[in-house]
Amino acid sequence: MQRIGVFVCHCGSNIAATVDVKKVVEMALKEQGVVHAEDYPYMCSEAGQSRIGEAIAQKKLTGIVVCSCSPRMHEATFRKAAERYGLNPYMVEIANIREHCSWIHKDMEEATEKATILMRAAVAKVHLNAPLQAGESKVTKRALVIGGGIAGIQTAIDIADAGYKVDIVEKTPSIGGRMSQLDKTFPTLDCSACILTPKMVEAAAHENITIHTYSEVEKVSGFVGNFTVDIRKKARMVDIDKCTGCGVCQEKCPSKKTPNEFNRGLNNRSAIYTPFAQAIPNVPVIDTDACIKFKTGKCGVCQKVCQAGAIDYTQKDEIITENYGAIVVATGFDTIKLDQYGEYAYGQSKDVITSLELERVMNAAGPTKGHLERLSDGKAPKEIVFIQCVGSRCSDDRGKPYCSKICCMYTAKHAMLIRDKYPDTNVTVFYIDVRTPGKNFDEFYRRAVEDYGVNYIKGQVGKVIPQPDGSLLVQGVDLLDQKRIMKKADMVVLATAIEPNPDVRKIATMLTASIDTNNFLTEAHPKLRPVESPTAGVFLSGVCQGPKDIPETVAQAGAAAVKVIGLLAKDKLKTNPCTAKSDELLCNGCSTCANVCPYGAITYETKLINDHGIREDRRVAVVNSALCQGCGACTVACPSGAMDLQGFSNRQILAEVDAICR
Amino acid sequence: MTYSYYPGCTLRTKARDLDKYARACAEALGFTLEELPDWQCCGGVYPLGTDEIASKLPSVRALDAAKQKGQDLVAVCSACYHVLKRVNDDMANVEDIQTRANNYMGLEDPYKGETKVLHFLEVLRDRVGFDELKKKVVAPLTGRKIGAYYGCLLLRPGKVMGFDDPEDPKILEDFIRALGAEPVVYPYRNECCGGYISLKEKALAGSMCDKIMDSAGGFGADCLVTACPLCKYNLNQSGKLPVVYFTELLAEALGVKEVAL
Amino acid sequence: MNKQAELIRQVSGVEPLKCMKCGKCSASCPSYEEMDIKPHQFVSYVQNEDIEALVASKSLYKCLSCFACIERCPRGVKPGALIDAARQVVVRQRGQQYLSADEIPALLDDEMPQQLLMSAFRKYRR
Amino acid sequence: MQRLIDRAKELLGSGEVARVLGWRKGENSWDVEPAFFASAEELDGFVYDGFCGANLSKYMIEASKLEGKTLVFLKPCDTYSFNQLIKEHRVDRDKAYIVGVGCKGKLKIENIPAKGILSVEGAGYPDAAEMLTVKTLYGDVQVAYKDAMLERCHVCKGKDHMIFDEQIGESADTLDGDRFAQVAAIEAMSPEEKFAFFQAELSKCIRCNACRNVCPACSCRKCVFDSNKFDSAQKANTTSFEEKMFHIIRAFHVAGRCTDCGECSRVCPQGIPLHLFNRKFIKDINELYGEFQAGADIDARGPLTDFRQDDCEPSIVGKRG
Amino acid sequence: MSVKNEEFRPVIVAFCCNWCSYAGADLAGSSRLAYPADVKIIRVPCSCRVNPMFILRAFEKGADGVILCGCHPGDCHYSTGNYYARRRMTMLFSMLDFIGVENGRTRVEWVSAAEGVKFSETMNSFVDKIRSLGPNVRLGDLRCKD
Repeated sequence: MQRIGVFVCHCGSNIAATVDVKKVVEMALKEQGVVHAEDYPYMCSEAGQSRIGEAIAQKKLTGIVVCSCSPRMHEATFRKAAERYGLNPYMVEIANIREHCSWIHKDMEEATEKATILMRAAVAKVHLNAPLQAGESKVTKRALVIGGGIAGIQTAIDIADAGYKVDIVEKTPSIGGRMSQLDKTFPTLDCSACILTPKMVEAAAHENITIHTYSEVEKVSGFVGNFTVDIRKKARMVDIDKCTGCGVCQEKCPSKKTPNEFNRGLNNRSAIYTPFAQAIPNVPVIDTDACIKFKTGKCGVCQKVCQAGAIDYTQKDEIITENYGAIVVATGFDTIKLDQYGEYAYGQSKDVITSLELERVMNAAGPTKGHLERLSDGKAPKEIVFIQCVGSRCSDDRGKPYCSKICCMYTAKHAMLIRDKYPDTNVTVFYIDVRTPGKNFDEFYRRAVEDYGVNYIKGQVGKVIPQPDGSLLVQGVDLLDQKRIMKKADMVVLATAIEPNPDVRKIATMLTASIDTNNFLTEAHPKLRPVESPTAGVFLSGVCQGPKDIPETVAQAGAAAVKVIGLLAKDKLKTNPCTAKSDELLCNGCSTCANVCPYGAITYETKLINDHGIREDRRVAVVNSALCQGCGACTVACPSGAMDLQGFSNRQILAEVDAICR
Repeated sequence: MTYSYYPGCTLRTKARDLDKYARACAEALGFTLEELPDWQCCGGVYPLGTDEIASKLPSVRALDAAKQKGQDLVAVCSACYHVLKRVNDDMANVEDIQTRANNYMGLEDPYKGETKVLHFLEVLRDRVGFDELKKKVVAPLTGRKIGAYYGCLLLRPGKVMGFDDPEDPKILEDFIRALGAEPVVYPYRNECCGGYISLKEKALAGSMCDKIMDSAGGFGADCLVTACPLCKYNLNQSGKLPVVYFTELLAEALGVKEVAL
Repeated sequence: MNKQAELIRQVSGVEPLKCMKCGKCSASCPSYEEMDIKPHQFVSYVQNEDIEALVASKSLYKCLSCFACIERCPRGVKPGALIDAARQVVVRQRGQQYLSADEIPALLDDEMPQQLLMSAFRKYRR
Repeated sequence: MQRLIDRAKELLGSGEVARVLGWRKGENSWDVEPAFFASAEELDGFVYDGFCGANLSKYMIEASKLEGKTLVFLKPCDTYSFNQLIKEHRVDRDKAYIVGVGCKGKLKIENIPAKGILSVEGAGYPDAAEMLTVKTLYGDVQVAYKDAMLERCHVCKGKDHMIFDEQIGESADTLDGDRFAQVAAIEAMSPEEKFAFFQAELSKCIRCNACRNVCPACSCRKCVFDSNKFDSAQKANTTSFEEKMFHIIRAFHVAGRCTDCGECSRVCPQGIPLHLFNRKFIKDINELYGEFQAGADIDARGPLTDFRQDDCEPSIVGKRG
Repeated sequence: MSVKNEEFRPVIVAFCCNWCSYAGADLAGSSRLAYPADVKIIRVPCSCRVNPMFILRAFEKGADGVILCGCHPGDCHYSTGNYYARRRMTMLFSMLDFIGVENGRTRVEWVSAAEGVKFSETMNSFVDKIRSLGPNVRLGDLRCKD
């Protein structure tokens, strides 16, 4: 028989304002096995915890129930406290009377009644709790960073500097990411390449960093401290060790009609290519879909011209398997497709472009060599219109419900750069709100208006109307003047919403990391654990977690690195003891449980079983508690009830059900 | 293939051509339009008010009649198509309208939006296929530069109509191409002609139609094609370019124009 | 809540609070310049329960029901449905018809399609 | 029948098998029971005729633990159960010598509408007659063989053996019904009618556990209803959980594993159509997740230990009408 | 049993997976999105931990409705748990429907950690549904004696 103590937290007035905590204490004392109950303003405080300790000692408690906030908030706190005072931490149960009760109900009587029932359910569960011991697992002192943009690069450098090995897996032929496509960066107008390239070089040269470009994560298994990852190294068709990066192959390649991804398809590239001049590694890849040799078997020009003999048409994809202790996701973003926004005439006119395309147009290495030109006729635009929030803040299914966060600032940057370099060109920005929270951000935007004469008009654009003469008519209203605006423009730039890289869903699934409805990875806690995923050992860096600019990305990248370092610094980790366990006497050995186990944690052994005097060899299930993550799929699959989950046993859950339905 | 056919009141009067050409073309293309018996006028505009039931009933009757026959329901007039499709959407998805309309109708087997509503153009695109249509053309309209005028009713609201991309539609252009003519894409092809407002505000409708005509003319169109009698009427008031029904063009290309009349 | 405002909200099925005041409806409206109360303002009039002004507005009869505002609204608000509901409130009151029987003959011409008359009647009269 | 006995004697004699698992005559000609035969002499009591409905697969669980091979006679439908047991590692294929026997449909004595039955003639194998002659205290009655058949034979899965070492005897096609007709009829009822139907049927249950004991899928060493894992052990009280839910849980536990052998209904002393629960699951599985026959393919994943990413949502239950 | 609907306070058991739906319920709480107190949540590690026995037991002990919430398909913390739960619950609900228990008393909803609003809306609509169905008598009474 358990001796149970019940501790009811006021949480200041968060709970006590709606739940009569004294009444809950009174009701608790009526429960079978409850030998102690008390309330306290802040149970989670040092004083609150020591009261729990005193009660454990004085009343010889064998189990405790804390009626407080969500177990997701403080279960760990109270378990640690219990352990400190000599009680097995798994003899603690939380009744969530804040998030699930006081915060959502107004009527005191009703809330108190519900809190009482939740308390009873927890008491009923504790009656059946058993002390559990956490096991230990080793930590592989190596980290994986998925994505080689600025987020991934920074995370990798920080981890590597602390002395741990890091691998970067990058899908494209070079690291650098979105930032390498940018021309200048706000709010200081540094040249993007000038600040990024040194970082890329640093990562490449770092003795602790291994970079796998043109590679993708194929499969992930294991758990925190012990991940096993299959990485597909796609066939480059170019020997990375032999290639000198001379570039002759690209020059001579006769297939030059493939849209250049790096320049957002604004010009073409050869079939053998490096995405950009500063690419790391500076080794081209052959796009086999475009390559004449691969399509027809006839060509081989690159092989002929390569003095280093680096071209190898026989290369095959290679799968390598590596072990890691921690994984950082830094998969970044792309701009949304604008197929559904026909009213802005993107796709109908070449002179309607996205902001990212404008970055390439303004970049000296871009399709126009940095000259601001209309892509239709190469003429210099005299009137440029920027349209904000294209696909952002849209609750319909065409766009994204969130604010993309970076657009207000980069548009101010673009406007300013254009006005600075081409004073004859007028710039008009149609905005809904100008959002500039950030150090020196609003000042930056004001400079665009005050010093550079950028014309900001409040009001979303209704339609961009291509004119027979090749110009564009922008139809809008000035909401402040209540006036219809028909603005003639030579070029229209759309501040297109950003969205997480589409691959992230696949990666999140492999990592069992949660993802929200917008495909952003979910953090373990929105405020207190912003760089950790809820899945232990998986960390988040950059825009994969939510829209952010470069400074924020770099800050988060560093934070993720610190979390990784903190993990890799440990030699051993405590494992979750709430794992499945099979009762050998009941097990049929039918394999049904193993069929549903996502971790391959269940194996079968033939054992000599003594079943009430009958001794026979039986095939029985054995759970590897280091692999088991405690989902419980096996427990339901098991027809005989032999498989049960510690900490969430059948009887414990049934006791909760009974208490609630009582 | 046989379709239930809802001509609508305008096709019985001022827009007889639209109807006759449609029937003749259907025959030439090997499908049958079977006119629903006792159809009633759709009302010309879709009643936006969520509490308007009575004005939706003529459409429900037509839709249910098609359901009884197990046929898809085809309309040629943009307005009829618009009203039928939206009422059908209500009947399928808006529980309140569904219940109340069925109560009015007193049907044994309640109507729940089962009928598929098709515009004649959709039949051409999705059932006949423009490639197939192209093969049946006997008198290609080679050399003609035709601007498609969609107007509002075929396209919007895009989610309910599901007819084509409401901001950058293609179906009429593909249709024009199939007939051997050159489609002229111009940005005002999905802007409003003024609609019913031309009854009292001729000038306003006129200026809207002028913009459309100017834009189409500017991009080189020598005539406009439409599916809507009201659009045609309004555009004709502007008169800058000739306007024809799409069925007329089709009949011409299929060589059944003379037969039809 | 004002009864008429509530009625308009119900009949239109529009939730004015969804509006983020971006003005895309007005920017899309072909009748913008003809209207005294602009499409993006419909929402505020209903929200502020200033129904008297709204139903007196000539915008009621300038809206073409072209659905451009409904199509393009990024928040799913439907200003067009709102103004149509306001118009309904007016025409449902006896004698409040925008088109009187006497003025019709003068407006007709030979070419005018049935559809025009039907829709104008629906929009302007009870 | 004689061929079966001869072959069994041969195999016993050669030492190929250590024992034979078959059927033995009971007190009356229709009372047939499963039995092990260890010698040629014992085989004199062996019988195989229209009353040998019993599925012997489950007995192979125990036989697998014994020394040497066991010769087991399996009818076509029994082989599904045997396969399923192999898949679940409950029987040892190497310990079985399977003789697939022909089947011309099996009989149910209760289906013969006569009183005071003394014997039934014409049920023999392989020479089953079209008409059975039933001798009763009150004279002879003629009953069509077909009319006395078990329900399951009317919806027979086919006369192919899924697994065997050798086959003996001819089969006859007995399928003349729609396997899911009754399930569909119940599905079409109103909730009130459904409830009334099952309440009436389940009220008859005396929890004798015959269904559980005969079921080849209910092969757990210890049933959850006998263990304390769900606080459900051995409560006889009529208001308790397992009394009401026993049949639903049992059906759920065998869902995706039940081969629809029909033994549960055959042995129920109260005549409850228990197979309806299993068939309901089978029908749902077929409709929602694709045709599946447990025991047909040892390597196929069971439908409840499998999934597709685009599986229907549970709300489909309310939408199917 | 004749309880008037307005007085009827149903007993509703909600099984919520720890990673998504329980967190969604927490978010509903911290966002102060009310739903009736009739709903009592039981935390399970994953929707696949929910044994049909638990649901039947709840009904037997007097629950009027049982709802299971888990991560959206594809987003399960354990990769595949909710896919199994989906099939199991489809089967169970179908069986309950088959024996005449109103289908509205059982529900599965996928609620992510970010969907506090959805959690609250789901619970509100579920409670409404159960209130409209009235007290659950059938499962408590499936096997009648005498």
